[in-house]
Amino acid sequence: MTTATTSAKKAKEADPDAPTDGGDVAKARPSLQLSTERKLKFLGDMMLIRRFEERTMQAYQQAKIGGFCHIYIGQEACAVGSMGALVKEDAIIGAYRDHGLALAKGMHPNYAMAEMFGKVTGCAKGKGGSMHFFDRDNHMYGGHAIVGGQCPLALGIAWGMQYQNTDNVTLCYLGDGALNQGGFLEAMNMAAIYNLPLIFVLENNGYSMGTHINRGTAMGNDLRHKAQAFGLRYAECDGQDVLATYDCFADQVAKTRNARPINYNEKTGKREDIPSYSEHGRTPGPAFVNVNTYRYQGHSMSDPQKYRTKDEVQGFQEVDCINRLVNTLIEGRLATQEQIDELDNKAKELSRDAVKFAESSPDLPLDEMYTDVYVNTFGPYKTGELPAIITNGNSGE
Amino acid sequence: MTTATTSAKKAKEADPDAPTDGGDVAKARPSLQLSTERKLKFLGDMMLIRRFEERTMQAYQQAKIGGFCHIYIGQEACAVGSMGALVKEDAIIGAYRDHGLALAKGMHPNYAMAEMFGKVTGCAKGKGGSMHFFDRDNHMYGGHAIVGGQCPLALGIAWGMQYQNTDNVTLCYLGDGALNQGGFLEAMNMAAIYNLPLIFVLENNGYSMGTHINRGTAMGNDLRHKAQAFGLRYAECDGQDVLATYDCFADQVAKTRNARPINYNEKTGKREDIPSYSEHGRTPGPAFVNVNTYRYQGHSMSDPQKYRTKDEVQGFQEVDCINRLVNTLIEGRLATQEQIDELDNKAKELSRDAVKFAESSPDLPLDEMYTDVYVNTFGPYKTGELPAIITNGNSGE
Amino acid sequence: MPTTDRKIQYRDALREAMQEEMRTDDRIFLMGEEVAEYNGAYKVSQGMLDEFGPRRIVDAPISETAFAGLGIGAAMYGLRPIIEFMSWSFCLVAADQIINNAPKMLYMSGGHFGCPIVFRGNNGAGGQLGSTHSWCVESLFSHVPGLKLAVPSTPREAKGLLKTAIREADPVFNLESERMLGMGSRGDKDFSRYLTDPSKPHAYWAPPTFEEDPDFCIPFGVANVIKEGADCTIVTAGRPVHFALEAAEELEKEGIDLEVIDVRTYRPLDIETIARSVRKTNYCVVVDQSWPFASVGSEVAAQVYERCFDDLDNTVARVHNADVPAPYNRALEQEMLPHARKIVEAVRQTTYNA
Amino acid sequence: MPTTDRKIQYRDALREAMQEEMRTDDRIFLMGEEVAEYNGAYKVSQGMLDEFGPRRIVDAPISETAFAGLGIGAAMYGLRPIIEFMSWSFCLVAADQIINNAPKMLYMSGGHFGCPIVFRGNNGAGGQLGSTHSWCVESLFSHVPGLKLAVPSTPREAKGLLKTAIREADPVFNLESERMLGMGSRGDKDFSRYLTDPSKPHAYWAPPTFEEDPDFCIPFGVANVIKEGADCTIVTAGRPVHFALEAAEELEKEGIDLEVIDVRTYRPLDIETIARSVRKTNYCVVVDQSWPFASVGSEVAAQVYERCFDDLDNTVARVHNADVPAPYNRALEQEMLPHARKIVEAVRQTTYNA
Ligand SMILES: Cc1ncc(C[n+]2csc(CCOP(=O)(O)OP(=O)(O)O)c2C)c(N)n1
Ligand SMILES: Cc1ncc(C[n+]2csc(CCOP(=O)(O)OP(=O)(O)O)c2C)c(N)n1
Ligand SMILES: [Mg+2]
Ligand SMILES: [Mg+2]
Repeated sequence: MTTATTSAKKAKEADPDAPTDGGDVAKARPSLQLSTERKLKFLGDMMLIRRFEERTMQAYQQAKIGGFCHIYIGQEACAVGSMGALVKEDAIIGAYRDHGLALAKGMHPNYAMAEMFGKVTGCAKGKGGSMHFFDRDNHMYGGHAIVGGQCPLALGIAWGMQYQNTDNVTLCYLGDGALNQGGFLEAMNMAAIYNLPLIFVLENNGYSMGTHINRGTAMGNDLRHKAQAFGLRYAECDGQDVLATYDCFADQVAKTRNARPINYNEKTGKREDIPSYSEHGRTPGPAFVNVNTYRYQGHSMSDPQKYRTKDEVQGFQEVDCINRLVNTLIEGRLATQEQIDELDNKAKELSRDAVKFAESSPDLPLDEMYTDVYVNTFGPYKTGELPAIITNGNSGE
Repeated sequence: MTTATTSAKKAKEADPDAPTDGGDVAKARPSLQLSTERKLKFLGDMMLIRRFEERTMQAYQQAKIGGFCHIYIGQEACAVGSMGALVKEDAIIGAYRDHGLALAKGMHPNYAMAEMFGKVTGCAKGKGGSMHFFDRDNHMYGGHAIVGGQCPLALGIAWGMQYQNTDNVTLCYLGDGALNQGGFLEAMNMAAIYNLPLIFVLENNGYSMGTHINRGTAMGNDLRHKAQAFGLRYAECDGQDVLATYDCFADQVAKTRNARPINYNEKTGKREDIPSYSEHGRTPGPAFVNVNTYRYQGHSMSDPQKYRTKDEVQGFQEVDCINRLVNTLIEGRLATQEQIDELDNKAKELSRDAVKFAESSPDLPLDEMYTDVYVNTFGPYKTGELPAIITNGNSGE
Repeated sequence: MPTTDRKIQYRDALREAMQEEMRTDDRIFLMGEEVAEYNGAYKVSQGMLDEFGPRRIVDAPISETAFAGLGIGAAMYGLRPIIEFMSWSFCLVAADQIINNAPKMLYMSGGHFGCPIVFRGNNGAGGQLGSTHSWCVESLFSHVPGLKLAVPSTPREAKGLLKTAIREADPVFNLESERMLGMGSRGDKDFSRYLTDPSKPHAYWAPPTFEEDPDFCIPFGVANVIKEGADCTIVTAGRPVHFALEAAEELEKEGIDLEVIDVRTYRPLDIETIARSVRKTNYCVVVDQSWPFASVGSEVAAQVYERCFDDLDNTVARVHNADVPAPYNRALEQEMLPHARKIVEAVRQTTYNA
Repeated sequence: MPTTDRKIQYRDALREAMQEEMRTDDRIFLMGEEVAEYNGAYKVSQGMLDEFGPRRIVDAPISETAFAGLGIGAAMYGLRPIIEFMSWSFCLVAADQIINNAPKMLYMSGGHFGCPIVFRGNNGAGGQLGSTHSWCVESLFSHVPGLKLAVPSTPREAKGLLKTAIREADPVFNLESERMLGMGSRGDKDFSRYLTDPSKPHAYWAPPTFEEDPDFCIPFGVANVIKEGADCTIVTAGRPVHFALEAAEELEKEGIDLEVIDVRTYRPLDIETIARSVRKTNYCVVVDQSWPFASVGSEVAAQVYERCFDDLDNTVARVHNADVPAPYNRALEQEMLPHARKIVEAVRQTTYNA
């Protein structure tokens, strides 16, 4: 796997359109234009995910959380950096490692924790659990637990955005294990032929459970070819550097927005020509972004991790995304240690409160068994109430 | 779509390993080494397919054949040229357009025609029909009617060949429509990671039903990238030139034979390293061969063909594979017109006889309904008799 | 409900349902293989590309997983997709999307995202297509909570049930029949004397036009007593409805008067109407075009026993597709189906007239 | 059959079956996600890579369609593949290969190619995995002719049925249970007093070793009367067998004596043994961990009615998984299952003891 530190360089070599240092500074590194406030927001968001996940592990060990539970620690910069380039109406969808995705998209941690506790105040009323977070108002279309299963769904969200003539984009997150699932590969092709406003975000942490990417994925060592096979734009970035990730996505999201049909002329409504494709993709059009990242914890809460060494894990922890941004801020004199501690304290507090909220929330009542099966009910089925996250406007209450 | 005449040139440009004209002649153009006898055999095989299919169409129009029926006319050189590079124990498997494949692999036309007539003497006793020809002794693993469905099966055949330490190869034929089916794409990856003795043979006739390849397939204009995405060797050839097709496959089959596991060391039985891949593929190892071809008839027997012009069809008929080989043989003074007429008459005779055989064969008896469901039977199920093609040793009786 | 004298084929009725709904609701689009430029592999969508343009009538590559999933995602987004499988036999490559995602999204998300989508296509054997191409999926899929499943039996039903499906807020599986696409508004045979008003067979077999009834939606979960009778209840749906009417004709000669019920939708199932009928006739034959084991036929039988245990004068007979993969050979394939002769024999046996 | 006093878990019994067969037949290989280097996501294949090496214990990428299909092709070629789905919930992406190809190959090819393959993996809910990960596939798949389907309920059954499956010439779906993998040779509770020889509970729950019986194959299609009783017949398989025994314990206190039948395989189904029991007890409760509609439960009920119509003193009661997608919440999920309390209530109602 490309180490995090070289991947940013690689990304630039790779993308012929990529801004060079000699060019327009703003275009080259959008992150240089970011206000300190935004950077601190990135830091706070990453810290929140980290602290939240620490609480999650604790609660899991106390058997307050059940099922499979996949921890996001180590990958925070991927969620925060990529979503930093979005507006609220842009959508995301992902796999089961979804806590960080939901929080980064704006879900109040209370609903996230309560969901894992199986409480009625959970984002999915306790019906979904750790792997199935949803947040309609923040355009978070779910965590999905069948590997690759979210990719076809992402097509549909992006399709809707294009169909309704909006300028929104969809980010579809997937793990490297999903690279070999037919649904993902079919979706790559379909994104290209309809030229959808869609970015496949590969959270490439190098392993699917115990399988190193190169053991399961041919050309895992050079993923550009997967994009080229389907005529999608390719980019890659150092997913342990939140600003580099942001830069990459600021660029790619801009190049994806307003992707319009190529299979017909929107004005005349007629197909005029048989389309052709380039291995460099199309702008505006869909993209495949390889985010090099790493998970510090095991695959799920029960993973002996014999497939990797402690050294390997430590190597990645040395370039930890949070530490790196802290250093950048301190060294650049953009923030004081106090400010940073305050952010971390805030993250800890929110996470602690989330546990309290979850603990003190009522359990999902048994008679919710037969709600939410059908909108138009019949027989034993009943209409369900909307989850608190919707009715209370994501206020954490 | 690449026209047939330019694709051979392209193929050479494409393959860095491809022999050049300046190199060893035999290696460069194995067809130059072919005896006249072999070339006449190619011609006779192509003629048999053509005449057989003419009879098939006739019988279909007379409602003696039912179901869907897909005619192979125009693609004869693909089957004959590619299988010309095989030995009998090498296996093939394909989609539903399988008449030409079965005949080229050596099935006696009687069993093929009888199958379509639903007779007990059919290769599958009339249980399979036009889309499901099987011939165990000739290592023909079936026509398969779910688009792309044969590709995972092909993995297993090649797997078996490798597992049993044979030096055989498997050819998996597929249409261009199958390029977008997840099962095919997954199989490409899996062929690469196990380094199987397998060639995916794309019978690229430019259309899946009414859909031009570029309307359904991103990068349909440059298919090399599909192979590169999975680290398979790529080659392409003019599928309306049987000798060029043979040359391509003689080369590719040789490079595929004896493909051995890369995920572990066969001698020590241990995994030693994490494998890596090259976009040029591996030798010996699996390949993806793009055979540019064309079908003269509609998709199936009921296709109004509004998606293409008569001119387009005629253009391809002008470089017809049978005429071209006839011209080569006559111009090179390798055969006389009489010899050629004789071959054609033989093909006509075999095809006419096949219809007679089919017509005079007994229908599949009703009590075969419950045979061949289970090998170890229970309840209503009974053990079936083997088909005549097996018991009579492909003798046409 | 207005009556009508129209002559209209099953395929045209399906098209009419889609057209009418698409004209009033821009959120609806139709996607599938060859639905647009080719005008439909079976001409169901003929002319729709011309009318609605390529934004709304969309050709898909042979990627059932991707386009079924696209539909589900689009439904979550707020659109109203109609996804055509050229045949339901081809949906198996997309099984995860259609039975793991579509029917469970509302539940799994705790109410965030519903999934108003229609999957439709040809269901059932009868065209000598062999075993992989001859699926009857009613039993496989009606097993799964969260979806609704309709099996229209005539042009009238085809239009009325599909319009309902398109307006539904829940995912609907619409199981059409290649063998019936060309069936006209009289059926293949003239069964008019069985109909409520035998002088107007079309009123029974043909749907009203948009002008006659713009909201001609046949509600789900309401079975149709297509022929009243005193002696034995036949419960079926889809193409076998016609087999049952043939059997009724045959048995009439022997003085046996069948009641034929078209359940229309297996999920929801209108067991009340069925039970009422069995309480009257005291005999029941279930006719199901799918395989016998763990099927809609076993379900209907089990529910009839449960509700009518004391009313039944004999066991419930079950007529199914033969429990074998579909053979290509024409005679075997025909024999495999739950055809009229099998129904006749089952009725005779059940009613002790054998 | 030799008896044994072994202590052995369900997961070890599965492994033992594979190991014994692999040692004597080189054509057998095991392929699946994480089966080799990781030693199995659930440790079923622990140590097998070490013993058999990477040629025969093979890690697959997350490409269920491709590796299920690979297995089928290899079976056609002449090998004896065991394909592990980490969970049967993940087999839906491979549905076309496993139900369209494997069970139909012999028929479609007119006898050219059989398909001796075992698909195996965890089946069933109970671990708070949510709706996409909690499939019980017995009803979906036993519908399809051409395959055989086993649902082992104890370590003994796990070994004996899997050995039979591996030696079978036909495709077998082996439905194991994550919730039972750690279950020992006594079960979670001590039901020994119900067993034929209560002094030797292990003889009942544990399989013999290879030395004791190298050919310990439990034949398909022979149901196991796991507890004899006079008052009411329970028909079930897999994990719910234990729910049924719990219910028996509970009802014993009320003087109701259950007969508990483990059908072992749904295809073939041993309806004779079931019918014989119902003719004795005159009451029947079917317990099925899948959804109710068009299920193995409805099939067993329908067949019991058909064969025992005059012997039944009441309708057949059916206890199923609740007809909803699986919720994550623990209490709801537990309530969803066909657990002992539901069985107890069903028996009381059915036998008029409510
Ligand atoms: C279709 C399917 N097959 C198998 C699984 C079991 N499974 C869950 S996660 C996982 C590994 C996925 O790894 P990756 O995509 O790299 O994501 P990561 O865990 O690294 O975030 C597997 C095999 C599944 N959920 N779905
Ligand atoms: C999974 C699946 N979807 C759809 C079909 C219907 N179908 C049969 S053939 C075909 C076109 C395939 O075209 P191509 O692969 O190019 O083969 P060709 O007919 O050109 O030989 C389609 C869509 C099918 N058989 N299987
Ligand atoms: Mg990963
Ligand atoms: Mg084609």
